[in-house]
Amino acid sequence: MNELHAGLAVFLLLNVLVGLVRVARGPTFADRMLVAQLFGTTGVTVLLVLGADPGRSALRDVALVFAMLAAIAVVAFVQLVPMGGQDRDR
Amino acid sequence: MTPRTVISAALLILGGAFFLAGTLGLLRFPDVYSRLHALTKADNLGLGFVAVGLSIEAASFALSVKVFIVWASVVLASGISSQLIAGAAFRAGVAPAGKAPPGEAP
Amino acid sequence: MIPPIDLLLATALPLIAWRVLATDELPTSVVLFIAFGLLSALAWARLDAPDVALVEAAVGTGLTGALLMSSLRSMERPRPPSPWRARAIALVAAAIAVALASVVALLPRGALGLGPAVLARSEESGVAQPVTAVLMNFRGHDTHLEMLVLLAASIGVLSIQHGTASHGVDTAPTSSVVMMLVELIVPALVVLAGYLVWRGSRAPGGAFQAGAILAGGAVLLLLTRRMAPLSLERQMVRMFLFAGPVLFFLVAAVPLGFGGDMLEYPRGWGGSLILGLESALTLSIATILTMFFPQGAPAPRRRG
Amino acid sequence: MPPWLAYAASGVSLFAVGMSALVLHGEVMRKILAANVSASGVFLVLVALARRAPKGPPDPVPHALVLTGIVVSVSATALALALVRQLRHGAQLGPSDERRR
Repeated sequence: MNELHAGLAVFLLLNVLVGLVRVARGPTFADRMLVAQLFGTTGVTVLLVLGADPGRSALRDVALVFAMLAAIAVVAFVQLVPMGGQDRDR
Repeated sequence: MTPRTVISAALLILGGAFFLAGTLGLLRFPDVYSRLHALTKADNLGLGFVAVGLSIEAASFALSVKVFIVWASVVLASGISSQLIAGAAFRAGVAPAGKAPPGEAP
Repeated sequence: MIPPIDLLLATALPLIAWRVLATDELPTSVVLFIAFGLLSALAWARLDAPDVALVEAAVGTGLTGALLMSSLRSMERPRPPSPWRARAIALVAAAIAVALASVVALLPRGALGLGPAVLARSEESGVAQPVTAVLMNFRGHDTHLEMLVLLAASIGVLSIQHGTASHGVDTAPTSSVVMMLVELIVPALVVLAGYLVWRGSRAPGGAFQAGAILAGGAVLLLLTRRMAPLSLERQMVRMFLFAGPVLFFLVAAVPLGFGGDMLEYPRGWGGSLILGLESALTLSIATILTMFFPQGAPAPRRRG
Repeated sequence: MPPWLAYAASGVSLFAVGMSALVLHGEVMRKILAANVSASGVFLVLVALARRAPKGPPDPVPHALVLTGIVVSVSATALALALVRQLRHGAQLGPSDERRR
């Protein structure tokens, strides 16, 4: 694995982990879904970077699956989770 | 170091910088709407730069097409889902920073 | 020397899992659990298990998240455990973890496992991809029984939901933005699933991955009421549901009549038989996984 | 310490975290999440053990086991969630539930 790729992957992963602070802080459920969104995009990028390694090209297909399915959780959230106020008063 | 590796390395680093900007926005901005704005824009650009960087590095047409499809689906999905999240937050009465909640008198 | 990315992933996974389970609010747990799925997919990627990463990506990001959110309304009030009990349990768990970890650490290093055996006979299996060869040929009977487990679970979910059909999903009215997304993404998912089945004989991919992806598309259609709820009364649903298990059974049983062994593929036919079987299994797995999702109010019964 | 051992240790910790939460918490939803976390731990140990050879391809048999295991564990989760919904439907929980409507 080339050093720039390794460094970039670690850096992106750290971004994701720091983003988890927002899940803890909220304050609304929408904020938390936003972090799931961040995870999706960053995860796809990490997979593309890892997939640039010789012999690991299958990871690009994993990235493709992630990219296409990332929206399902958000659509499920919008369609199913009642946000009505319960987060506001916290 | 060929010019190609220099360009691709520069693009990868630039992409990383955009992700950093997005994460900072997620942590520091005052309300869900501005956080949404910062995060989706910066991250989609970050992914774009990384994708172009990797394609230049590999210099393979088939690979570039696949990477492009990945990028296009992310941009599409995250653009639409950020709109959905913002809409859901607004309807639920989450107030933009410094403003009264939607639907209430200021 | 462990590469930093492996160290980071291996440390982050248990920490996130702990936050998933210790957070007070369940919606937060669910979001963290989706994030946990993503990090495990990265772990599979680092451990050179792209087949597993594909399934995790399809199941973890799409189905599990949607399933959990569909049940969020069923939340109970949190009942915080008493602190002394928590401490006692944590102590026991730590002891078990140490014992298990020492067993794992004592296992022979550098063991090759069954890898060489699978590679040596991959010629005979009819497919070049070792994981597909194991699933569809060498351990085909396991896969067959797993299909039956899935089938049993989906029938279980259906019969439980039968009484509460009206309390399935009540979705919000669908906005035009969601419709646009669904119209663009569902056809792409179908193509992606086909690509993964076709590729499964030479590269990571196959029925489980493709089935999970198709089910993700179907869940999108259910959420936006673009598809009538799946019910056993529809012939198409029954056909899709049983196509895989029945074909698997035939492929397993027919060689017995010709003096062969169960699940013995005729020489030279392995590749094509596996591709056909995988296609049928994909449809069955997709249907089963879609049935796990609460189907909403039953559609008015149509006859003929 | 080789990388696979780090992941195996991580898997063991996941298993322990999941198991203790399963025993500790009373809420059914949380128990379901805990069982899923434990299962992930088991999967991680299996896939890590498949990677023990220092070079060359990993052992495909545990991969096949885990791959189907993930799908089977989703089906168990789905069955459990269906039971939770049915439980709630039967019990028609109290005021906390009314508030969400």
